[in-house]
Amino acid sequence: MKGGGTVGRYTAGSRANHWLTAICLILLALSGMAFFHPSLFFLTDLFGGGVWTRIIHPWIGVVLMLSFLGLFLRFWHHNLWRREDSRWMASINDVINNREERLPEVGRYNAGQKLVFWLMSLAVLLMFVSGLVLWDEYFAAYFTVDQKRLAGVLHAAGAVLFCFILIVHVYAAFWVKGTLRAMTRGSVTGGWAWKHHRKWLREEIRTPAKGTGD
Amino acid sequence: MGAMSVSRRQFFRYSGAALGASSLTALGFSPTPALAQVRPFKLARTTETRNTCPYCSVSCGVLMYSTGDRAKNSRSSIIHIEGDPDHPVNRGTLCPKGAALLDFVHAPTRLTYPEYRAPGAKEWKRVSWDFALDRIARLMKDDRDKNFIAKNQAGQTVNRWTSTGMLAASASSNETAFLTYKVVRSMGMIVFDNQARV
Amino acid sequence: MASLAPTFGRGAMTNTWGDIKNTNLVVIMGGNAAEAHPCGFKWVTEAKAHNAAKLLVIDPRFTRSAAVADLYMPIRPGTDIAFLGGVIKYLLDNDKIQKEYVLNYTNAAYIVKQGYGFQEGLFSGWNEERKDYDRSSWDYELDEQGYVKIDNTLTDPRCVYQLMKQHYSRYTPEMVERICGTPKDKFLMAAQWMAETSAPDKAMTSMYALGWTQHSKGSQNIRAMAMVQLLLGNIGVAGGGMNALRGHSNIQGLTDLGLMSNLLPGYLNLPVDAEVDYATYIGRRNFKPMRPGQLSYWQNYSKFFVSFQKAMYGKAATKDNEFAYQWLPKLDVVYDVLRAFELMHQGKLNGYICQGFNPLMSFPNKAKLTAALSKLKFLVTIDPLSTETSEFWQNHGRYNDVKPEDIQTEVFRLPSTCFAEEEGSLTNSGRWLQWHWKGADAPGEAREDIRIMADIYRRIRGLYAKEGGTFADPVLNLHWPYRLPDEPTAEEIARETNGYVVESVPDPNDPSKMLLTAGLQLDGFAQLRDDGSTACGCWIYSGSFTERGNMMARRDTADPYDTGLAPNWAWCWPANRRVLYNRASCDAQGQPFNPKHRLVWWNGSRWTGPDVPDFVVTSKPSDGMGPFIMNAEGTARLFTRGMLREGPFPEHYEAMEAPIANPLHPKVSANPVARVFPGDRATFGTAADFPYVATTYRLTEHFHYWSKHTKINAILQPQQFVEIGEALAREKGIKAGDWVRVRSKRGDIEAVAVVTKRIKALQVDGRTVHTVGLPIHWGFVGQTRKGYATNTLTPFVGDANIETPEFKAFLVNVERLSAPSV
Amino acid sequence: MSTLQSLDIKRRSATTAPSPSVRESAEVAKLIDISKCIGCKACQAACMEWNDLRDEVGHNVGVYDNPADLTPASWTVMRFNEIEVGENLAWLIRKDGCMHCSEPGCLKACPSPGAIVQYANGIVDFISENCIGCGYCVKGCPFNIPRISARDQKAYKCSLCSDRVAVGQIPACAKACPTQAIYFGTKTDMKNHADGRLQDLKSRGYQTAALYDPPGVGGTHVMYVLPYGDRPTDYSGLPANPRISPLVELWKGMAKPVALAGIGLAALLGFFHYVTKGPNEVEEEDEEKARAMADRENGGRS
Repeated sequence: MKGGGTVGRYTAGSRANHWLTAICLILLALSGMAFFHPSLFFLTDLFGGGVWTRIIHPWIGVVLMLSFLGLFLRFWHHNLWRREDSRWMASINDVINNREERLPEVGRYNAGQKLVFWLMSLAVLLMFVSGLVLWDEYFAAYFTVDQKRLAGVLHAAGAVLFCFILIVHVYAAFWVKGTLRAMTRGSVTGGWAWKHHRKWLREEIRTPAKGTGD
Repeated sequence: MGAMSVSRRQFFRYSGAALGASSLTALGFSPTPALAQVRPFKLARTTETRNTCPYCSVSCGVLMYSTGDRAKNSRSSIIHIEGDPDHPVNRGTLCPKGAALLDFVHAPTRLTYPEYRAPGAKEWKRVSWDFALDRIARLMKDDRDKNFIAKNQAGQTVNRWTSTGMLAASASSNETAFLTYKVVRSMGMIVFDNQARV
Repeated sequence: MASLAPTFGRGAMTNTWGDIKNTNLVVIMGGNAAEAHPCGFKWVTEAKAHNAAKLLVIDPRFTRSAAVADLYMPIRPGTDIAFLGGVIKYLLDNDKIQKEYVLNYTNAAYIVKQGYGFQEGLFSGWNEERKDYDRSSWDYELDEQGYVKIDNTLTDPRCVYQLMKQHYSRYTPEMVERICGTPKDKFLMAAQWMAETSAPDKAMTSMYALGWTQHSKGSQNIRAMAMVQLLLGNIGVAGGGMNALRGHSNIQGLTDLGLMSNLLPGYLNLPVDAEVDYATYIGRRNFKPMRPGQLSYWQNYSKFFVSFQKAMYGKAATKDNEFAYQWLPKLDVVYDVLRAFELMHQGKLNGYICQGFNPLMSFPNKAKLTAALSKLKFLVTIDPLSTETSEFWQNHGRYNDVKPEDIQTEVFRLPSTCFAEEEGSLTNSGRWLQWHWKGADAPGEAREDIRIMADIYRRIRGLYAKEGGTFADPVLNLHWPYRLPDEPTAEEIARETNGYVVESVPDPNDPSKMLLTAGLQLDGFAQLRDDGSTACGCWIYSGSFTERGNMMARRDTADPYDTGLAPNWAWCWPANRRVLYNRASCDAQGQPFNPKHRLVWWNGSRWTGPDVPDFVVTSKPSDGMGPFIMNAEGTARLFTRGMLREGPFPEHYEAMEAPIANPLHPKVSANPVARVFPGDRATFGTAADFPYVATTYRLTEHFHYWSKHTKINAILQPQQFVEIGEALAREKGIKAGDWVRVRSKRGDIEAVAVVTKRIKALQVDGRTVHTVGLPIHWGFVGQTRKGYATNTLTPFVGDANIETPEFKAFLVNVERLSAPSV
Repeated sequence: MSTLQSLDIKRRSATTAPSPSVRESAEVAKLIDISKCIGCKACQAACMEWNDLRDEVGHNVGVYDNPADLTPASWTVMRFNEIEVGENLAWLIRKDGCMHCSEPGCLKACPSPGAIVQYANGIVDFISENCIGCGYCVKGCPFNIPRISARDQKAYKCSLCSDRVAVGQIPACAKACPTQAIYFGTKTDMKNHADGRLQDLKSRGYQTAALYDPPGVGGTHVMYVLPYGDRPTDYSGLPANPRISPLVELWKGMAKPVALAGIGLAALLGFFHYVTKGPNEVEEEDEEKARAMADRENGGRS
């Protein structure tokens, strides 16, 4: 914890990696939603029309996959499930009602964040694989039409899952004030850490070398 | 065509406003894409000519459609051939050969100028009609003059020419055939046949 | 056609396409109408759909015609006469003939000369030395007035009926199965179906094509069916007939116009050496009626001939010079295409002109053809397309393995227009002359055939005029009445073919009137005269372009009696009669046998009906004139006298290359008088080396060697293949899509194998016979993938009468290849 | 030349609002009578010629079928199959191509507005300029018809010659067919005609002859008369009971609005959570507690 009362949470690399992933996801969501429902087809104009959207969307998916892989490798070990995570989950009502004082002490990530992480990882994998099966321009010959139909359903289901996670993720960042700066400036205030991730704050204080986060 | 694509593009002009619209769109506002429009009927102003399929002896009636209206400055090109519905035999139908006659008319292997192959040569040489026909006439006359048989061994007048022969076309018109007959027989040619035997 | 004329009097499809809808039974044998004539086949489907007709297909292969047939049966290639002989026996044994018809309209009752006989495969008169027949015994017994003796009870053992019965007594159903491989029960079913049409109000139509003609006994194949049809009373009736489905769009026209070695236009004959003058020539052609009261229309031969000569030589043909009779070449032998290439091969032909013809692909034994063409001094090809023949000297790898430097032939390739770029008329299979119009200009420098031929002639004539030369008179005096001598128009020539009046002829009954007025077009051949006052290029075409205009350009679709004849559409020879011999559709009293499908009838004062009566319209039924007016007998011939070289009745002979010896008479196995040149005997294979029967054919996706130039057809059938039955494929380890080599004594080809259930192995004479199918359409120029000329394999042997090569039955061997050689 | 609007549209792909459809027109149908078909491929030739399509010159792969399959440039192909029925051989030849379903799976699957339309006369047409080339139509089709072009990545199939039908002509294939195996008219007329054909076939011993107008896709505007009506799959794999795949139904059906509503609801929930529960903010006392913790842990090192 620095003298200014802040704690380093994410390195510049992590932040860039996160935002690349985020941009990809937003673009994928916009372009994907365009195909998902006719009422959103107008979104293809953001990408230069339907054909360009169809061409770009899978390539963004490839970038996302690589980018997300980076995030995964950086953070997977912080997201291993611990006993207190289950207790935290059991008290989800308190989380929603801003009664954090009733929750167990949280490490670097709380159970909700971990859930987002794993669901996100699962969704990315699902979207990537099903997307590949649907990517006719290059892979039409490798899959049967029934496999493609299944892929279509899974891709759509995955997309919905993605949207839910994204809403939770973004809303959480907006709702829990002081969170956003972790991904913009790389650091959080001590108070934020004390309130939401006390266990992590303690560890950070004990091993200050790590204080820039990762 | 051109005019149509412009007007279709006009339909696409839902432009920047749509870009700004966000959640409203999800509630049901939908942009207007081009409405369905079938391909324009491609024969609308072509010139129709009646003909007969040149293949088999059913001799189906065909209608040939060509571009242009035969104005002085337009060179017609046949763009479509289909069956003549008035024809009592084919009643507008055609077989796979007849239905593909257009590709016969425009076959890349259509010949467009006279060619000559000299003895022993490996390639064709483009020549003029005059060169080809003069040479053919000369070769034919010389052969006839040399080999014409006026009398047989028994002394009977036979007046035949057996050293040059001809195969006539089984798809040429009766008029071509009769003119060919006159030319060939007047020279006494007798090695003369057509496709009827095969 | 050389079999229909001896039987009925004219060599042409008797009925017409649209009339097929009136039939009760369609028999497709010796052809494959669905594939080769799909739009004509339409009328078969119409007959099935609207006249409850049945379709019977008899073919070595289960064809696309068979795919929609009610009954299909296989037959070994080259055994049609055995099958049809069996049918004749069935009809006679079961008395399933149309008796009134057979008695009145055929020569069944005619008495045949003593001396005629048949033994051990040979008819009487065989000369072993000349390998030919003396045909004088194949004729009728005449009475004192020169008329044929007849026995209307049909019991005289020398009458045609009894001789026929005796001749076909050997063709039992068991023998049919033994020779043809067709299961006996199937054969009997076919015979029974045909027999049902012996009822006077039932008709059967025979649709055939090259499946019958391309045999060493092709004419007799057709004869056999013609006899069946006569016994059933199916000639001249609606929905009946012998429907020769001609291959090319104007093969009928070219034959009508006599573009054959031995013909003059309108089926007149070129004189032979012995006919030293006009009197001798015409004296042999008096066509005196052989029965009382018969028309014997060929009696007018001299009118047709003289009018033709006037069309040829105009003013130069006069009574004094025998109407230029001596300007006609005289025949010593028939110079058919096989002989032409034989002469070429012997180095006896110096020049050859191929107008729209690709003989290198069309005639048998490509190796021989290439050798023959290489001996020419010059070759001229006139074609809209690049042909293999024009490039016979070019090396195309294995497909045409020649050394150009060794070939000294000068070759000219002249581009002509195609159908779309010219006008004129074509004669279809049903004898309709139809006019067509020009739709666009020819590409590049291509010129119309008429102009090319005119130009060649004009240049040669110019040389004769300038330099003189051998026998220049006919060349210099050829009648050339065209406004632009270098560019005659189709219309000018059409008028000439129809004929016109040269000198006015006053009406003998009223000298103030003219019977014929000089300069006018003739109305029809009835106006022709043999005194030089009329000119007519082709007498049977007279009526096609009259003072009323171009009759061939008529487009009236009306068909008031729903006969399918469309009588005012275009124009039909002879005299716009759509169904030949249509008088035979009525009984002796002149009333239609089948009131439902009437063509003509006697209305008490004249013959009338939807068709133009093929008869003297005022001849009362009681006059007894026969319906076959071109025949001197007035009847059709079950027994053809000496008109065909093999004999008066069709007899089964094996193909020149056959898997078995003829079970009927093994010593005379093949046709003894087939056209074989001595040098070719060595190129025939035997069953020991070449155990499988091969047959060549067309596919519906292609037309001979033209459509491979068109992209669409190339897409539809892109690559050469051969068809092999499943049994043979199993034996040889061949799977669909494998490469195979097919070899005959004359060469070999490689192609992809199509393995099929549609070609069955047959049990023939106690052994299994496999058939290999060889589609013909590939070559080394065009849009399809390159392929071999199928005629690399075929034997150089022809029919005895019309010299058609035997493409439908010969022997090959087959082997599997791991990959093609090229 | 341009029609500024078309009033005969029954359905458009990816369009939720109703299409202009006030103009009435009779439903048309193409009846393919297999009992009359001779497999001559005139329909294929006429189709290529009229639609200005030229496929590759292919290879023979051991069968008569050529081209071997439908392609972007071959909108119809003949499929040949040899079967034995009792002791007799049957050569079943089927003209394959778009069936113009009343409930088209392609249209259902298509995400691009107006890329696939169904006219009031029943023709299902691909409007290629709206096609984005995603290939969803391929997945939606129960008959395996649309093909994506490698050249322009757009989907192609038979248009039932909508351009000809629009001016009162019949499709090129139907016009060419030499044996009236392809017949074209109103759907009612075609069904009546088929009745007559079935009677004829039954009289010739084809007891199971049937009309193929599969109800699973709401009927089709291309129908077959099948001589062996009880075994459609013998006709080179004609599906016995075609319907839009349940997966596609799920993917393109109710799932979409439900999911969309779900997502909207989730966003809304967030919004109401925020306005009811307020933000989760860090107070100054939290900062102090953090500093206290730091001091405690580090013993004032920082």
